Amino acid sequence: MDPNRHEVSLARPIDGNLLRVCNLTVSYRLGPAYESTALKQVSFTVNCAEIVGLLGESGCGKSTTALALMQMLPANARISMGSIQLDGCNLLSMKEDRLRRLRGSETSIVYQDSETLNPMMRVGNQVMEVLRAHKPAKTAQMRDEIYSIFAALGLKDCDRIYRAFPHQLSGGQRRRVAIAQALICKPRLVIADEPTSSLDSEATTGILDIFRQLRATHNTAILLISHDPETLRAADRLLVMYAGEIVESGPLNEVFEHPAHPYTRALLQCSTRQAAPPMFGVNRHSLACIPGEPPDPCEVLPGCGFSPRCSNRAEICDSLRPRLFEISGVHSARCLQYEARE
Amino acid sequence: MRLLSKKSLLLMSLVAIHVPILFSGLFAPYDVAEQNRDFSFVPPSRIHFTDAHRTLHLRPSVCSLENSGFGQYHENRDRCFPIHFLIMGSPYLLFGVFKSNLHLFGVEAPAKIFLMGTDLYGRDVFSRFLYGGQLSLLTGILATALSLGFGVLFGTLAGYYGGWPDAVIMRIAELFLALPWLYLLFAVRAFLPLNLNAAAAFCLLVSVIGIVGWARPARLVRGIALSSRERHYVLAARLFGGSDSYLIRRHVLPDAYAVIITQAVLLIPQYVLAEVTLSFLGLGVGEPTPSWGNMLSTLQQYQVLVSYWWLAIPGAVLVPVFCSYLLLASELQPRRTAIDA
Amino acid sequence: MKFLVRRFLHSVFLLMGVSLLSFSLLQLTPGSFFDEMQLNPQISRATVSRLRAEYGMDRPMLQRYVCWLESAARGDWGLSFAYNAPVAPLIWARARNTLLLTGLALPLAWIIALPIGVLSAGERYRWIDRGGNLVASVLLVTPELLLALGLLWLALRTRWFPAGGMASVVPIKHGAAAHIKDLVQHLFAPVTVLVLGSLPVLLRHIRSAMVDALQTPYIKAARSHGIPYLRILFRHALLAASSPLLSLAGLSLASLLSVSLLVEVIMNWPGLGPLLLEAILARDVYVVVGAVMLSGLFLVCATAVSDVLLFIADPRIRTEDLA
Amino acid sequence: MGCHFTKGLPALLLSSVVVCLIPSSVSAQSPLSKEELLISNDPVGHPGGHLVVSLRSEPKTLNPVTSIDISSREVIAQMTGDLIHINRFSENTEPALAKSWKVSRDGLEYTLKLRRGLRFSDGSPLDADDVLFSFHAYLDEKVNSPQRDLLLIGGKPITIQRMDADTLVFRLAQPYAAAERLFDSVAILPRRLLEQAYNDGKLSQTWGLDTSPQQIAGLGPFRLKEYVVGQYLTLERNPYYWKADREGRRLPYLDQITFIFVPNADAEVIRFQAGDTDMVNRLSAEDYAALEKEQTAHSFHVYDAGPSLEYNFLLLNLNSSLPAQSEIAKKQKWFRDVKFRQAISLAIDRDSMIRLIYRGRGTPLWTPVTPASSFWIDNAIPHPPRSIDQARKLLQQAGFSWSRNGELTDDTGSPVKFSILTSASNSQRVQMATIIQQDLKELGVSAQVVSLEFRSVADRIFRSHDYEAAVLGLAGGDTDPNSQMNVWLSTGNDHLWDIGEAHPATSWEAEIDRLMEKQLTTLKPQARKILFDRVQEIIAENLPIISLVSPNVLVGAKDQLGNFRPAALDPHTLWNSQELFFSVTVAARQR
Repeated sequence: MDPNRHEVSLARPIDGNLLRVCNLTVSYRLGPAYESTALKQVSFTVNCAEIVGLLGESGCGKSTTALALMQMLPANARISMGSIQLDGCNLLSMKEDRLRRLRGSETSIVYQDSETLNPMMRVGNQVMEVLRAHKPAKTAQMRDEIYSIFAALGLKDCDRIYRAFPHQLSGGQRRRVAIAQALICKPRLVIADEPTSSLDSEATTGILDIFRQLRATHNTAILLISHDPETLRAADRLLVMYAGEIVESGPLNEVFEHPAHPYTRALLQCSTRQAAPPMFGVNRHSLACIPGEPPDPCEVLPGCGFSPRCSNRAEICDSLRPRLFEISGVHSARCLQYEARE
Repeated sequence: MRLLSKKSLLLMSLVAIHVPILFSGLFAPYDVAEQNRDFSFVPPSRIHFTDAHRTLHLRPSVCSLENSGFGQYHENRDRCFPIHFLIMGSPYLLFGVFKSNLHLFGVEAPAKIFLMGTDLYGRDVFSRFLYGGQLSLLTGILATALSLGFGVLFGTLAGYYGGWPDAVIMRIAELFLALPWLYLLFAVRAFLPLNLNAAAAFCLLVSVIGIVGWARPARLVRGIALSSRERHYVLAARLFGGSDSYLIRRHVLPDAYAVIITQAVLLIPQYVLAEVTLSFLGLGVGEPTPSWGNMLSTLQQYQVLVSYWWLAIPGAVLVPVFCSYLLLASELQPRRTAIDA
Repeated sequence: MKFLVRRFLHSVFLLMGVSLLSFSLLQLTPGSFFDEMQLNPQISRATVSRLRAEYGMDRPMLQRYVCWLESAARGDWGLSFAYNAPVAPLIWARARNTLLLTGLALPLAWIIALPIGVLSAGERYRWIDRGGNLVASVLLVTPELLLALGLLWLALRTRWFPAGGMASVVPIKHGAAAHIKDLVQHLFAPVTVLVLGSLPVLLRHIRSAMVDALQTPYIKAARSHGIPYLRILFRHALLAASSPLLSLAGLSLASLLSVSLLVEVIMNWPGLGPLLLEAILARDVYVVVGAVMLSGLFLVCATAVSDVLLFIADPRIRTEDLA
Repeated sequence: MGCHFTKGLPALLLSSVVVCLIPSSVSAQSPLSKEELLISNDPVGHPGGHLVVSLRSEPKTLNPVTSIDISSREVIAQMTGDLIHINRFSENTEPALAKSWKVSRDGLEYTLKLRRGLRFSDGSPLDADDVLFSFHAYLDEKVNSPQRDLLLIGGKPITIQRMDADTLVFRLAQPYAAAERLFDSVAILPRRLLEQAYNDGKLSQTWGLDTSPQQIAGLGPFRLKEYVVGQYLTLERNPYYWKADREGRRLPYLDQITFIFVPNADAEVIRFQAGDTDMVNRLSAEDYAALEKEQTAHSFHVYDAGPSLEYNFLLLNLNSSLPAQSEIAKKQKWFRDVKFRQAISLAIDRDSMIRLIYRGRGTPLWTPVTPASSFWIDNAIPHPPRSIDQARKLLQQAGFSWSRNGELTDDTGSPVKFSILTSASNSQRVQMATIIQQDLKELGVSAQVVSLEFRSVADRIFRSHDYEAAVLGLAGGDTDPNSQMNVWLSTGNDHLWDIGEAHPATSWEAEIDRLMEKQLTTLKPQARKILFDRVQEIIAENLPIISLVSPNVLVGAKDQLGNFRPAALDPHTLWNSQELFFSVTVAARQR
């Protein structure tokens, strides 16, 4: 990969860009002289009051993106290239203390993991801890604030929940408390990493509604990360990620209706097939609807990463790496089939 | 890259210590029991590269000692004896099997070389240190293996099955923790037949310490087994029909791995030191067989510690040896690297 | 309530076991208190056997045990052969001193070990971790005996603190303050040895418990919520690591008690240690059994306290039991 | 079944009653007759001062009737007086509470005259009834006093008759040489304080450590002041003590003695070096050497008081009670051969033991009698020097031979191997065993040192006889051979090499029995010495125990301590505590 070859940035300078990620490259050291590249020159932007969806199957680098944005990558990860700018400030050159003050107050994260609450502390206190770290006030005042956010998140019986320990709550309640932690300081950017995984559909819709509301009331920008296209219906714009690269980006409707990249197409097909009720007689077992497996992140292949699995693969695909090609002003895809068109 | 070199550095230093201990017959210049009663408490020999006329020689030499009153010696610089390498000396058995009389270094007859000085009887401390290491390390490892073996066995049984096995095992463990093992040792030592080979008697004794010591690791392992039993993946594996032995082998024990390693690392030096304590009470391995324990126990006589500093050299050597053990073990501990999805 | 009853029954079982085991171990150990008299050329065999009979040592062990159990239940722990006096006051007078020593050393060791252990878990592989690890390793392989003798040597050379004992012999100025100062000076050396002796094990366990706690998803989540670093370490992670540490606290008292036996002998501290050692060597059966029972009792109390703390600290256990 | 655990309680109640009685009874005393003080000839000192001494273990009791352990006896010795005393320095008897005594011509009757007007440390007077009471207590079978056996002569107790207020007659069942030495250390008890307890059968439980000072009274130079559990015990000057110096000042000079309990030898030396204690008893040779270097810098001095009564020896198991097929019995075949024992004795390097273990401060021995018994030792006993050649010759004569690799084998061809048992707590004896083991290697004998804790050793030697050889030490309390009767008589308790034999197993043992019995009833010292010399000859020849070495008495004391004269007999340092004093400057500073 030629590091000097800067790709055409999708993120055209628009005033009011809240987050701008440029050529972000992250690799993990797995052993001596053994590295795997998780993100390859990823670039995108998130504007104020925008919900951006990030779609991709597991292992494609979604969570790494989320962690990189929070500057919470594990110790063996290394950002070898690129920049992350929040409001024009580069997060990568920021001191740890300033980053800490940023986390939770300016940007916050909701994890996919269901065990993000300390089992030894009361739930209310854990939310209060976040508030105390960023906006300390009188305890009673903070408690009122927490009660109101609980109410806003649809948690009934706030008093009981406030005093409860995590193991006394249901999965949905726990998730809501985790979201309350993320939202309590009214951050400008919320990164939601699979916020609805392992929840039933009712809870899922509830939580997605909350995100929409949040955007409407507080102008909060949200980066919604999921492997499930259905979850991302709440988004305005969609980024599709495959093997550490953004392979397609564009407004939600356009991408859903006219997917440009063969991977997106396959992914959406799986999803619709899955969503289809069994009475259509379609085999619901076809979980592995995209044949093959994603490439080994430790190997550097000369061609397109998706080519081995691609249904309309050309010979050139194995030897040439595609760039992001603009399809329309806001829609672009990383596939060689558009090269001819250009 | 740095990690690798550090680990190999530690390994190299441990090898450097263990090779002479394993091949102590070759490395030790003298027999461990050989007494030189005219050379009691001789300080470490000075090694000279010059002779009395200040002429430089490539071959190092030691000078003969002359006794001037108790514990006072002076070197006779006119009588220097070169150090020979790979010299024939007193016979010994390598690994207890191969007969040999080859020594790595030594000096000719009237002179003696004492790298770490001599003890009360004029025995070479360096030779005793090497031979003593065989016994001490063996007993330390043996006792650790025993107590950990029992501890892990009973701990997992108690933690995994819960219920009455748990109750019974843990009550007995508490009993063992509460009891001072001192007089158990008195009882056992006093009952052993006197004609038992000294090293064998001591190994037996250490086995007793090891067996008595099972309670602490058992408690720790039980705690882990208890929580690991509740983990989702273990429950899932059980639902899939995993047998108990499979679950314990594949899930519970790997969970306890870190604790077991930590315990082993803590226990080995502790049991070697248990030998020191026993020797302090005079219940260690009998004279003239050397062990680090009975060599260090002379240090515990205050005046010896103050007057004959060289007897502390083996003790001082032990500290870095054990430290490198501990450091190596903490390097070996599984470092959970989070690789996200 | 059921919990308490069960605990109590455990303790009774434990103490019974301890006493029976110490009785039978002493029975197994050859020699008896009256053997030393035999070495005295002026005492005849008949006198010795009369004495044995007077103390009931000629009866079978089980009979003596039952008899002892009976009177122990009434609070009479038997008679010391050597002191010719009831065991209970004999032991209690010394146990107080041991408790003073360990009662001071235990919290002190924890106060020192906790921040270092927590910080070295937080700053893994940094200087504080490496430094702590090195110090712990060195202390771990240094026998308490050598530590004690080293301190005595220091006391002798510098005269900064007394070389053993519990109080000055030559009368000091009257007044509580002077006496307390004297006591503190004498406490310095033995407490230091005990603290240094128990530090490495505490450090290692605290560190490994904290490392485990710091790797849990909820601590990561707390960090990403921007909660200050030290607050995460000392509140969130420490709370999460509290259950293994509380069990360790109970265990650490047990090991401290056994180490203090040795330290008391070397440092000349008038506690249970010298008494027990002397009694074991002299086969003064009831003193041994009494002292072992008492240390068993301390242990029972310590584990009970740590269990109760565990019960209070861990909401998962607490709420389950209440529900 | 009878349980014996409640013994202590009634005794406590009883003694508190006695307390209430004291003040009235003291004030009711009639004026006493004139005191007959003993005038000491030693240099005059200065009054005052506080002496601090260390004790290796805590005293167990303050009761002179039941005490056995050394620490208790050392403390009690300061608090009590005896009728006739052995001067620890001259080793001769001297008048104490008895100002004189007469022996009847047949040696069966001792008439003692008490000093008049003496008082116990609580101020109450001493008379013949107290002496009578004391001896009854010691001799009472129910009290189980360890002193009782001492007072049995020919198996029968001494009888005592009170002639008048200060004359007593002691009658012996048979003649007993130097019977006046028996009175040493038999403490005279105050009848008034103890009679009630004695009548109740509680005498052995009285005067424990928890007794208050008012309830204890004695005739020693000091009396109890304070006992702090596990830490120290303080005695104060007895104002009624019955000795005075040449200037007529009543002794003792010191105001107080404090015994601090220091449980090990290292700590004892450290406390002495640190200046915490004024005196140190029983120094090891290493400690002596180390302190010797420091004595100019610090204000203390170390003393070598010459040979002690302790004798260390190698014991070979000659017990006749062992079953013939046992492993040990096979080895006894070698041990029973006198040539084998002589060869071993010849092979042992006693000089090295003295040099290495005692730093030259000891004496090699060929019989158990040490030079400390200057009168009794037989100087004609040969001292054969170490000779491996000689030893080999003897072994050859006894039918032993050497295998090709140098191992000694007996006539059946089995190699000569045995273990040497020692007590682990005595490092010097372990060292002796280690040296012997190496010495025997030169004879081709492979010996192995096994160190066990003391009671286990005692159990094997005295009860189970399950040992092959052992290094042991014994220390007589007195130079007189009578104190060693139990060792030499074949029926004795401490007839170590063959305990509990009904008849002497060998002719030479029979001869020792005869000689020892005879010297016991012989009254003339010179005649006794001739008999005892013969005993030493037999022992040196037959070597039932192979004597090794005897250490010197090594002690230390502060420079300012006056009249400090360490003695070979126990207690080495405090035997003349009443005359010890601090030079003026120190005494003044301590006040």
